[in-house]
Amino acid sequence: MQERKICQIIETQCIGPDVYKIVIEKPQGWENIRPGQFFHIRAGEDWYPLLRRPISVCEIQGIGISFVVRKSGKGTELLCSRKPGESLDLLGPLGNGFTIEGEKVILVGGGIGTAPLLELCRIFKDKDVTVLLGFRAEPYLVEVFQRYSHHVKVATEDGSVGYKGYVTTLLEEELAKRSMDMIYACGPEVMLKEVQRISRRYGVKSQLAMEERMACGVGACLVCSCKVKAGEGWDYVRTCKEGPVFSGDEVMFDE
Amino acid sequence: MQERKICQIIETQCIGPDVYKIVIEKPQGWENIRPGQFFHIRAGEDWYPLLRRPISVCEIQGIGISFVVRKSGKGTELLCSRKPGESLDLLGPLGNGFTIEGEKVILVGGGIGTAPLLELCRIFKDKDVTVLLGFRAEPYLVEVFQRYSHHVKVATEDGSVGYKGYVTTLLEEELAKRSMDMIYACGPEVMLKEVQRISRRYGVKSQLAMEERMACGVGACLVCSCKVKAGEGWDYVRTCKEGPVFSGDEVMFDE
Amino acid sequence: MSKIDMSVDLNGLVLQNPITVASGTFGFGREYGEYVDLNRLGAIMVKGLTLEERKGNPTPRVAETPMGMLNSVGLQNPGVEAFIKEELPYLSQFHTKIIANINGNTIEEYCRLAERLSDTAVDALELNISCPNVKEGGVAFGRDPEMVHRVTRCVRQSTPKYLIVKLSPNVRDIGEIAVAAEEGGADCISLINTLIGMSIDIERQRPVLARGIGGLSGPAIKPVALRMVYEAAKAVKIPIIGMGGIANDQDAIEFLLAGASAISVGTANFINPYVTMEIYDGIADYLERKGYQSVKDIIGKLNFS
Amino acid sequence: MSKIDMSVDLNGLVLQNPITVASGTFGFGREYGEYVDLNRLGAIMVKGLTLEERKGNPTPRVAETPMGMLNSVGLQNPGVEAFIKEELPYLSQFHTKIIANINGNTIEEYCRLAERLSDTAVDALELNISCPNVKEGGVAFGRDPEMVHRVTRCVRQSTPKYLIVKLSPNVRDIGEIAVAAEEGGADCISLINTLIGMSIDIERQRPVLARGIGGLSGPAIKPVALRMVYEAAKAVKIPIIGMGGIANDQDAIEFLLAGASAISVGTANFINPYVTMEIYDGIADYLERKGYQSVKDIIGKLNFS
Ligand SMILES: Cc1cc2nc3c(=O)[nH]c(=O)nc-3n(C[C@H](O)[C@H](O)[C@H](O)COP(=O)(O)OP(=O)(O)OC[C@H]3O[C@@H](n4cnc5c(N)ncnc54)[C@H](O)[C@@H]3O)c2cc1C
Ligand SMILES: Cc1cc2nc3c(=O)[nH]c(=O)nc-3n(C[C@H](O)[C@H](O)[C@H](O)COP(=O)(O)OP(=O)(O)OC[C@H]3O[C@@H](n4cnc5c(N)ncnc54)[C@H](O)[C@@H]3O)c2cc1C
Ligand SMILES: Cc1cc2nc3c(=O)[nH]c(=O)nc-3n(C[C@H](O)[C@H](O)[C@H](O)COP(=O)(O)O)c2cc1C
Ligand SMILES: Cc1cc2nc3c(=O)[nH]c(=O)nc-3n(C[C@H](O)[C@H](O)[C@H](O)COP(=O)(O)O)c2cc1C
Ligand code: FES
Ligand code: FES
Repeated sequence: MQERKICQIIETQCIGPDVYKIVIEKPQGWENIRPGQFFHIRAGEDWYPLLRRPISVCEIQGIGISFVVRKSGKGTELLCSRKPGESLDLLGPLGNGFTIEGEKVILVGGGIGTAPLLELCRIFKDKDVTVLLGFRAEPYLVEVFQRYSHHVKVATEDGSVGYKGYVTTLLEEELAKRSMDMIYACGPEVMLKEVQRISRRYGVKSQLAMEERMACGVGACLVCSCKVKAGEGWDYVRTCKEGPVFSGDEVMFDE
Repeated sequence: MQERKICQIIETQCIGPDVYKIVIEKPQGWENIRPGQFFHIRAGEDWYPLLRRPISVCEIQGIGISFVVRKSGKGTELLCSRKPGESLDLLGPLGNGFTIEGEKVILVGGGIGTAPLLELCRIFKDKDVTVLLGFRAEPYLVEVFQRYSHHVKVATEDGSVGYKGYVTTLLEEELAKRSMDMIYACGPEVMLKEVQRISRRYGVKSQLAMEERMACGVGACLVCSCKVKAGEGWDYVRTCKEGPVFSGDEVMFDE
Repeated sequence: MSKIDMSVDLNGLVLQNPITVASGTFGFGREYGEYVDLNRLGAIMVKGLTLEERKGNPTPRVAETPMGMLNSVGLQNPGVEAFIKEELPYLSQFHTKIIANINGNTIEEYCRLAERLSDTAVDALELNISCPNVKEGGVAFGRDPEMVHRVTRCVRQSTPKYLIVKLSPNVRDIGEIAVAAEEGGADCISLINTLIGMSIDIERQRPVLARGIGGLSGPAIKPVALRMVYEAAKAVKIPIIGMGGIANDQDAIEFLLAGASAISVGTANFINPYVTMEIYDGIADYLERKGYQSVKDIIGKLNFS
Repeated sequence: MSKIDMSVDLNGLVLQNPITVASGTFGFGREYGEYVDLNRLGAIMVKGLTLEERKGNPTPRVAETPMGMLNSVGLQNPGVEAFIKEELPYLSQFHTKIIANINGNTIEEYCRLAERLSDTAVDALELNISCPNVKEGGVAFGRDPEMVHRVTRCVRQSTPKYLIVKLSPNVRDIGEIAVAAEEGGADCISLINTLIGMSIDIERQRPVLARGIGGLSGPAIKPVALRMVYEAAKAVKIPIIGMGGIANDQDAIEFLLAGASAISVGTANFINPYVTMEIYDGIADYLERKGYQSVKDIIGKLNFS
């Protein structure tokens, strides 16, 4: 059930360069949150900044829901500065989330886009799950993924940890080695586009978690359109409602 | 020297109904603050709410400057919720402050307008200082005034403490008893108007601390005009610069 | 609280309460129907409709600004036929008025839309002559009094439905435009639509919105909207639906005092989906506290001496 | 940082840097002179002047709005003679340009003001045809292209001084007005003046401002101001001074990219008296980081594909 709830922050912790983990107390009524879904969060306690910020669920633990947020502007900075004991205004869970499908799956995350894959990884922990995580420099969340998967590989652009280069190169290597049932990906648009290309090339299905600027988050305002294939042509669908997870087949990236 | 400084809050305490005392660490450079002067304070840490709020100096203690603030809207609510350890952005000290003059003086404060008289009372503590404090209901700051004056009288509109009625009636009673060198007054406009009338009637000089909505606080924007006598006619002067303390002779209240 | 009469009569269109939701901010009601009981709203202005389906503008379509937002949706909508077939039956379940917001590129298109909706369940039409997000002329209609008069008159002749004309704030003199709509035969005026604004990404040295400019809404525009509602109310005799930045009961009461007979909530829904209900309660409390029997008692009751 | 050229040439009026302060928000310089080194500003637009002293409007003259403020000062000023005698000598000490903002009720008054200031030390005149706070006609001048053309031409003929025309945003088409000023002989255009707004005290059921309406300024109006600067810059060839809600270096850079050759800071001074210096440093940092040699390199450099 989607709802607006005021929840207590129980933990805020810096876990990487400008990256914070925020844990809130899970209130009653939010029992069926799926990975890939997001909450639309008020950054401050007042109406400024005005719009809510969409933040994906990172992990659902007994009494808490955790988010991992990267400071990238006024809203996320404020969010990351909120303290345990304060309350947070959340709307959600929103969007469709990932469809759990396949026995042999591969998770591809780029930067802050690694966070929304964690809960997914936990769900697949007893199956064959490979995790590829890409960062510009200093990685984060890696050890947590390692709890749920024995096959976690890291790529960094500066080569400081793991493979030096893009995470999509690792993906291509993996798929060249063995086939997979599903690729789950979340990260910057260039990465998702490359994942789409690779998934087509290797004929592996994919689910991509897309990002788009949002206002309402619930499907009413139509600002968050994502271009998808529709019959012969294309259509705009709502990232917040029909997405944010789309089948890699249907998403049409701009040239 | 007027300056913008970021100061540390060292204490916030509720001292009356919706009334808070906020103490900040007094930084270097603010050595000559006079009672009746005010600081122009940013309520929050960001630009919202936009304008600064003018708040009078209440007391200057060794290492601290204290303010007493009544919650009366968004800005003062935010201000009163600020916590020790947080920093406060202050511009000041601004305005002219009270002129210290006379051997036998009487201080008349109404509501939150009592606060700006405290430092003044301290300065007069070794002289003949009478303090009249008026409140709607529950009084505050009374014991602090009693530290500096043996003649503190309280009036409340509901009669819960002290004289039941207006503080200006007490003023009239005092002046009927004995003459004074100066009346210092701060409070709501109706009170100040009455103080002006009484001071004229008894031929006692007065200094009134006026309130007007402000933007810049430094004399540049001209929104804070106060009507004062000028020759045969009148003039608008700046409450923030020529005031907020005006001679009771010159202020012209609207009918 | 229950004794207060919250209904308003917009000269023929009776709303059970003065709280409506602004076109384009509430979809076709379904989404927010999960949060609020749609039966408790005075009216729902549905997403702007055009004759044919419109895909709208490329993304990004939204930018945040200080206490406001820019949008450049560009009237994405499934077209009037799809609305009638797929959305109207859902909306008709509720005893809340349904107001169809119609958008044309030509006077003829406006008239055809009005005709098409004439024998449907919609309770009123809102003529949007002020959308800043379509290139073909939406703006031009709304900025010139003569054009406003013409399009209103033509639509008036095309439909017996209650007719609201929605005004653009991007004009020289809102009173003049309001009069033009009144004289053209409008039953009611709604205002304001968004102001036109822009935002630039200094790193990429490009506008934040793909389309460059967009419509500014939200609390930031409230003072302008309130002033325009006040001016329009002085200029015309027909009722006014006021909007622009309304985010709480106090804002809504300001608009009623300024002369609006009803108000619309737009952007604030995005931040607080329950805001309309909170506004309802807040207005009722205010009326009770001030000793009024009916919300009608405060409409246009601004003292201005 | 020191290697970057911050000067701008407004077609004859050379400013040592593009940061100026908006008329009416900086008095005659004295007050903020205690906070910032006035020698470091590009120009100071002084408080609006009239022929005779004006006392201005009754109080309250200010209301806070969401990320904005309304003012209704009403051009309180000591009159042009007192300005020349008592304020100009102080301002002339600094090697910062002094721009006199002039305000008339009639074309003739504008011309007389311009003449009077012609052989003084002011570096330029800013013709304010857009003050929303005088009843007698200030607004009417600024909203009609023909009137803008006429008043500009007459003032042009009355003075050899560099002439800036300050535009009102309360118009239908800012481009049209900008062209009228250019064709009238303006050397430069400045915009925007305040939007007209209103705020109501619901307890007293009265406007917050004694005068009812006032001019809206501050961050809230930035998107509208930026859009108008962009449109004006496309419409005319003369340089533009952009303003409206600029509160930091990023805002200032947006205006430069949109086509302003200089910017003015108004309301933001009230919140942060050091803001102009912070904007200076921020622009310099940006230019350095992006590898520019001169601030001129980013003026109008918005990509819009
Ligand atoms: C479905 C979804 C899930 C997301 N999950 C996460 C997450 O788990 N952790 C995380 O750190 N970030 C996540 N993001 C991105 C996050 O929403 C943005 O970083 C954030 O909104 C930026 O706000 P800001 O105020 O810091 O930046 P500003 O640039 O100041 O924001 C200005 C406006 O643009 C919007 N905006 C800016 N960047 C983005 C962006 N990348 N995506 C969407 N809107 C943006 C903001 O919401 C705001 O309305 C997610 C985005 C989406 C769409
Ligand atoms: C020189 C001076 C000294 C003051 N000293 C004190 C003090 O020591 N303690 C204290 O509690 N209050 C003091 N005040 C009043 C205090 O400034 C206001 O209560 C406060 O600004 C209200 O802000 P708000 O956001 O809570 O109210 P809102 O009503 O939300 O404020 C809206 C706007 O109106 C202005 N405003 C509202 N009420 C007043 C008012 N009474 N005076 C001036 N501006 C107002 C605000 O500054 C703001 O710009 C003083 C005022 C002045 C002029
Ligand atoms: C995302 C969005 C879409 C809008 N679409 C329409 C529309 O289709 N038709 C219309 O008349 N107004 C449209 N508007 C304008 C609103 O109905 C309203 O007039 C405006 O947003 C001001 O109100 P607000 O500040 O409460 O949002 C839209 C506004 C927003 C924010
Ligand atoms: C208190 C105040 C007084 C103003 N007085 C004048 C004036 O005398 N002449 C003028 O041309 N503009 C005047 N303005 C408008 C400003 O110069 C500027 O155009 C406007 O405030 C927008 O900029 P801002 O948002 O940075 O303040 C005034 C603005 C304010 C806030
Ligand atoms: S954000 Fe409003 S429809 Fe998606
Ligand atoms: S507040 Fe600006 S002059 Fe007094």
